[in-house]
Amino acid sequence: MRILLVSLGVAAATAGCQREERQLRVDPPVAAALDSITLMPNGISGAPPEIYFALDRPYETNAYNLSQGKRLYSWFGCKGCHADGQGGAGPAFLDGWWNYGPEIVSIFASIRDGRPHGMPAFRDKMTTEQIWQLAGYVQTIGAYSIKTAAPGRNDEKQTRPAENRGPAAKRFDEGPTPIHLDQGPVP
Amino acid sequence: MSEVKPDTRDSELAPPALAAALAETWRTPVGLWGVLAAVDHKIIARRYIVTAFAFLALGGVLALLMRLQLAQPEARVLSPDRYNQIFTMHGTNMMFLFAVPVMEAMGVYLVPLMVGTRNIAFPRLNAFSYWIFLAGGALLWIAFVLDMAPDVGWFAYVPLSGPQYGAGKRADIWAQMITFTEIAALAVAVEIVVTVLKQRAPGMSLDRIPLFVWSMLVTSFVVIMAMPAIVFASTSLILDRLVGTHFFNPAEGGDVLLWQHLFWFFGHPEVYIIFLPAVGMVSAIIETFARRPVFGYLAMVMALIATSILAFGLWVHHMFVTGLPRLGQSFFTASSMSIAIPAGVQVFCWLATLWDGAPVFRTPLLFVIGFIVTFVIGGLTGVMVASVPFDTQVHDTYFVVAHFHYVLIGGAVFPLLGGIYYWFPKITGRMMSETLGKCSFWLIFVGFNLTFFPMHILGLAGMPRRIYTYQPDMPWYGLNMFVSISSLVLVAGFLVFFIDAIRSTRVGVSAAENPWDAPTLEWATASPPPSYNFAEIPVVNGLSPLWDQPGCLMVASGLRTDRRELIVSTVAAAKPQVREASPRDSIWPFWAAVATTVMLIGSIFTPWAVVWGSVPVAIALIGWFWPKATPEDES
Amino acid sequence: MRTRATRGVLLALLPSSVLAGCTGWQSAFDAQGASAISIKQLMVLMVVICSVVWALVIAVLIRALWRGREQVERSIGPDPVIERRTARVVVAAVTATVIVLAVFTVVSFFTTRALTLAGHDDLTIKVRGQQWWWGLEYLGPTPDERFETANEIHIPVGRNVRLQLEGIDVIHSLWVPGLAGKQDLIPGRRNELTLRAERPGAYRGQCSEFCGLQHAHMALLVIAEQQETFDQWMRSQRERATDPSDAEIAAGQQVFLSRPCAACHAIRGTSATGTNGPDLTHVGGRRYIAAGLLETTRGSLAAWISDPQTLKPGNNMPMVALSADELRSVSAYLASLK
Amino acid sequence: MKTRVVADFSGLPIHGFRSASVTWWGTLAFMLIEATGFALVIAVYLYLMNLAAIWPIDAPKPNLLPGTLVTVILLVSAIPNYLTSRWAEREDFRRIRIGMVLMSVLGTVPLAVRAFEFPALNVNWDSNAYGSVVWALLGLHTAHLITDLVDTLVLAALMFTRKGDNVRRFGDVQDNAMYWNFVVVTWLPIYGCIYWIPRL
Repeated sequence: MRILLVSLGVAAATAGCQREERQLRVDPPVAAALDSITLMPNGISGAPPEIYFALDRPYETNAYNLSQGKRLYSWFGCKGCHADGQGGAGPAFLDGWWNYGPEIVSIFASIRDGRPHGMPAFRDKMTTEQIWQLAGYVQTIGAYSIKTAAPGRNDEKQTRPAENRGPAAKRFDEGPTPIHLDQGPVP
Repeated sequence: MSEVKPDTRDSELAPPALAAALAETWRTPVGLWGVLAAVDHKIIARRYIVTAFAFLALGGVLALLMRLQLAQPEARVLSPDRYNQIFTMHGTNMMFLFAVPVMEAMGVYLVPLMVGTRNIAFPRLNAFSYWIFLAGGALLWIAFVLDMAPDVGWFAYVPLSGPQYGAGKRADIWAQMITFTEIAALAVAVEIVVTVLKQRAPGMSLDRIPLFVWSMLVTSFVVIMAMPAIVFASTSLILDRLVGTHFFNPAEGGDVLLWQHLFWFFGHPEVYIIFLPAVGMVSAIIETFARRPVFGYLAMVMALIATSILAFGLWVHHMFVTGLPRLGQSFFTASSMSIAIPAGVQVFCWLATLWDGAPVFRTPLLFVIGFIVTFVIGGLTGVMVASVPFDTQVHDTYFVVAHFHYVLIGGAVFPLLGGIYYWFPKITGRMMSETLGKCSFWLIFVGFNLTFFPMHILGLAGMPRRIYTYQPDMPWYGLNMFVSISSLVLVAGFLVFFIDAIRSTRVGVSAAENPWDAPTLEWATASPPPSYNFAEIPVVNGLSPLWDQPGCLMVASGLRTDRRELIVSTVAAAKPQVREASPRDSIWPFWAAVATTVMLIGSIFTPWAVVWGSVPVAIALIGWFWPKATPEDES
Repeated sequence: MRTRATRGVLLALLPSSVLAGCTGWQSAFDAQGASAISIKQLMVLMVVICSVVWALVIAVLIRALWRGREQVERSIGPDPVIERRTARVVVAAVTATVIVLAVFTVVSFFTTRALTLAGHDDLTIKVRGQQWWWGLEYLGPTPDERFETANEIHIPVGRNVRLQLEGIDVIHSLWVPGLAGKQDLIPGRRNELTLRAERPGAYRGQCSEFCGLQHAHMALLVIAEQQETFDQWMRSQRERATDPSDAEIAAGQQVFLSRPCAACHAIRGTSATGTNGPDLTHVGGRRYIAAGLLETTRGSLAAWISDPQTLKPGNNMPMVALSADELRSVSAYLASLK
Repeated sequence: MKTRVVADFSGLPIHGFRSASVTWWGTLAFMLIEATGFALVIAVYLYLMNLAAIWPIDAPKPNLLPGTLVTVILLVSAIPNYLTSRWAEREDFRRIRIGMVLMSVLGTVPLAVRAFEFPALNVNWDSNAYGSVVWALLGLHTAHLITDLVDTLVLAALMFTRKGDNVRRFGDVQDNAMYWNFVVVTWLPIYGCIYWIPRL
């Protein structure tokens, strides 16, 4: 009984710590290591570097990183093409349809290196840490299940329910052209 | 135990037999069951007091950590993130987990004794209140240990605490912790109001109620009127964060200042919720140690009531720099200044009491003298910040930090410590040490003033509040170092107090019924009081019953001993109406608290927790109120 | 023992630090602005009267405690004659309290009225408080006379300057104690504050509403200068950034424009047009960088760029991986932007 | 301490109604708490309305039918509620049973209609601040409806057990009736706020 309680406590502690911890500074070697992802040859899916798992996937589960990602989403003009996830010139995220797969590493690669059909590369505009934060947030927009760490609504005009009320796909009105086939991968 | 004969009257039994019969009827079971099911107001209040002092100690550790960080410019003892959590925790902990609960707990312990009844009204609600309070405190501190404590200040201003800028569950934990402590406080307020209005000893008409009881009554009404504001505010904050309502979103018709209005509509009366019970303690202590009734009883009561009414008319003075219309600000300047009048009335009456009295310099009185010296400073700086132009220069600076510590430590903690020294023999049956008491008083008094007085100057020198550090080129270094070192003196004083209190529970000199020759009813029973408080219900025909007939207590007989019986009397004249039953111990308040805790914590994560969580709450409440076949249910 | 010795030293130091506090460059008692001066007068009045009141109360308290010392017996019932006399004294004291409070209320009301600096506004500046720096936009009569800067407000001496206060993210509060009382910058609301410096000088201010991780490092500087100097400053601020004068600076510009810097900062006259961070067109001419954190030197610029999260943890400037050469040249470039 | 017996209370009753009952005062205190809560939310409603350029914000006016229906049912229920309370005072056990069953029905019906009130607001809680505050008002009152209904149902069930015929239960019935009156009375300003202020 006591062992159960202790292990429960420890589990809660570790889960809580990582979800709420604010890692304000990433050491340059760690940042460099985070940059070396491996991607499948077709650009869809791949594997993040070992250190990403060693850090316990901070950009998917940590509330602070996700909210920083949300800040970057509007700071770096993502809304111009993707709106609040509804899409526009660029594909939507809310429909849960990922042209390059739902893994964070694909999203990271899309932001860092750009993609055909108009997605620019942000390699020279953002740091690796920022790209990871943004990728984590973008993944949250189209998440299939609710993340406890997902951000709430912004203090602005609301165009859709906030990320923490996901999963987004359920709440998204796909409209007349649900999937932009022309924005997909190059065959 | 032998079978108790039904309908046994106290008049049929000789004193030892009467005591045995009452002890059997009113006893709290032993063991874990007894701990969880206890409803005796003294047991609950003792738990409440000990828990609140534990939170005081924890909050003090936080304060020390902050002083360590601020002792030097650009120190790196704490990260800004940890510092923000710590100052938020310090404020929240001291206000919601120490000051309000400890004052109410003193009321829970003393009010039934002072009005001459056998248990508080709604004793099971009282038990529930303690468990909920404990759960709220645990929630906050466990979150702190997990590095997810709130970091948005004890005032949690939106938008910083809102959905966009308050990442994670930190602000939700703060908001829900508020709900826990407010439920606990509201429950106690209801108990105290009903106890004072309906359970007073026969003959204790309104003009014979001890001043401490008056202060608890008035405080409880302030709690009832003020706390709903913060419950609604914190709930709407969680709603904004969790389900996307727009109460505080200006882009969708909400308003940022709405939060501040709601918060301070509660937040300012909150100060008086802490201060008024302390005022009552001061009156009780002065009366006993000046050895005469407090001068101007009616004026004192009127001052208490006036304070409680004015307390609701000055919340805007926390918002003088938010750009509200000037006319409104002038009104709030006038109302904020005017609350100094009832405060002045009370101070003058205490001075008059001491002037015409024959003071005995024991530790409780020392703390009260320390209270007058420091509280007057806090009150006068309060008058200063009530002025709009003055406030624009000192608002959110260390001047205000100094001001409210003078009011809250000087105005509330000093009387509380005096009160602990004063009532400790009643609560534990043993005296605290006079030597250690004087030692702790002087350390606390000197340490407090050395710590907090310089903060006035720091504020005027431009040091804002809530900064985790400052730069070396600011001229604040010397004073900050001085303050940090002085705080060690203050801590030493509290350590002596804690050592004295813990030591005295075991080795203190045994206390008689009335060791201080005090005039009020709590001293008319054994120290510590038996579970039934009074073997026979006292009858009162004066303001100072133990002074009016020294050595002899007038009582009434005719109550049953086989069931928990007490007297319900009329509101104004306290004429006896009913021999009402008081509920027995029950495990259900504990289960109800557990169920409520699960529901409230769950609702931080999903709104559906309110739906599924309310089912166990309902079951627990039905179990609580479902009649059991006990003598108390007879009619 | 050591603590006690330190305390002794500190006690001796106390008066001097008190004086230092009152003459600091962020002190409400070092008032050089019209509002701050009239508030200071009010403060002095109230502090003096309140000190007298406190002294009187304490004197009565000491006397009360002293005279009761000899009495041994508890007074059974208070003497009605003495009670009546005491009542008269208490009523008199309460009346005096009411009078003092009324005086305070009236004086405070008239000071508030005087703070409304009357008449025309010579200059309007939009101040945008954001985590954790101050964005400034000088509004001229025509659009091309507008310009952006950050964290350092220049104003002409003896003229009323109107600050339009906007909270961009959370609530901040603008407080320059030497010139005026504070005023909040609240999202969704518009506040104004009028400054008028009576004497030239540099007045430090600081955010005084808790605004998150770096609330402690959100300072600004108000520089009041004579009209001619001010006009000259205005003219130079409207200019685009100077072109690189040597190879190292040119290389620095190249680094700035090709690395993430340009995504958040603007330098007028270059392709850098980011608006997430402060406008850096004339950053080399400002006294401080990072909202009052460090004095502007090439070295401090380099230190700041190389590790902003150690100097100001949690701020929104990311740590960009630069080589030593890149760091050297980019700091040279920024320092050259006078 | 010596004691001197100066009064004998053996003749006092062991249960009191209304103001002689502690529970009655407790109910009153809780009603004061909740009334303060209602008043505050109404104040918030008026505050937000005062700030908005047009009211309701970006939404059609709420439909009157379900809300008015609830109002009528609640007002009608006040009559059997009063009667039940009277029967409880007269300790008329048979009629109390009838009254409690009636009140259980009359508590359930408005709750059922209430389910149609939320869509009739024509705005979602997350649309804008107007939506948030009307949902809060309606939600808060619904919580009170549910609480009192559960209380009524439990009491009604108690009336059909062997513990029902007890003066203490009759006191509980009275307190429950008083609380139902409170739920009815507080609904009126909320009804006016939600449905009629936007039509002014």
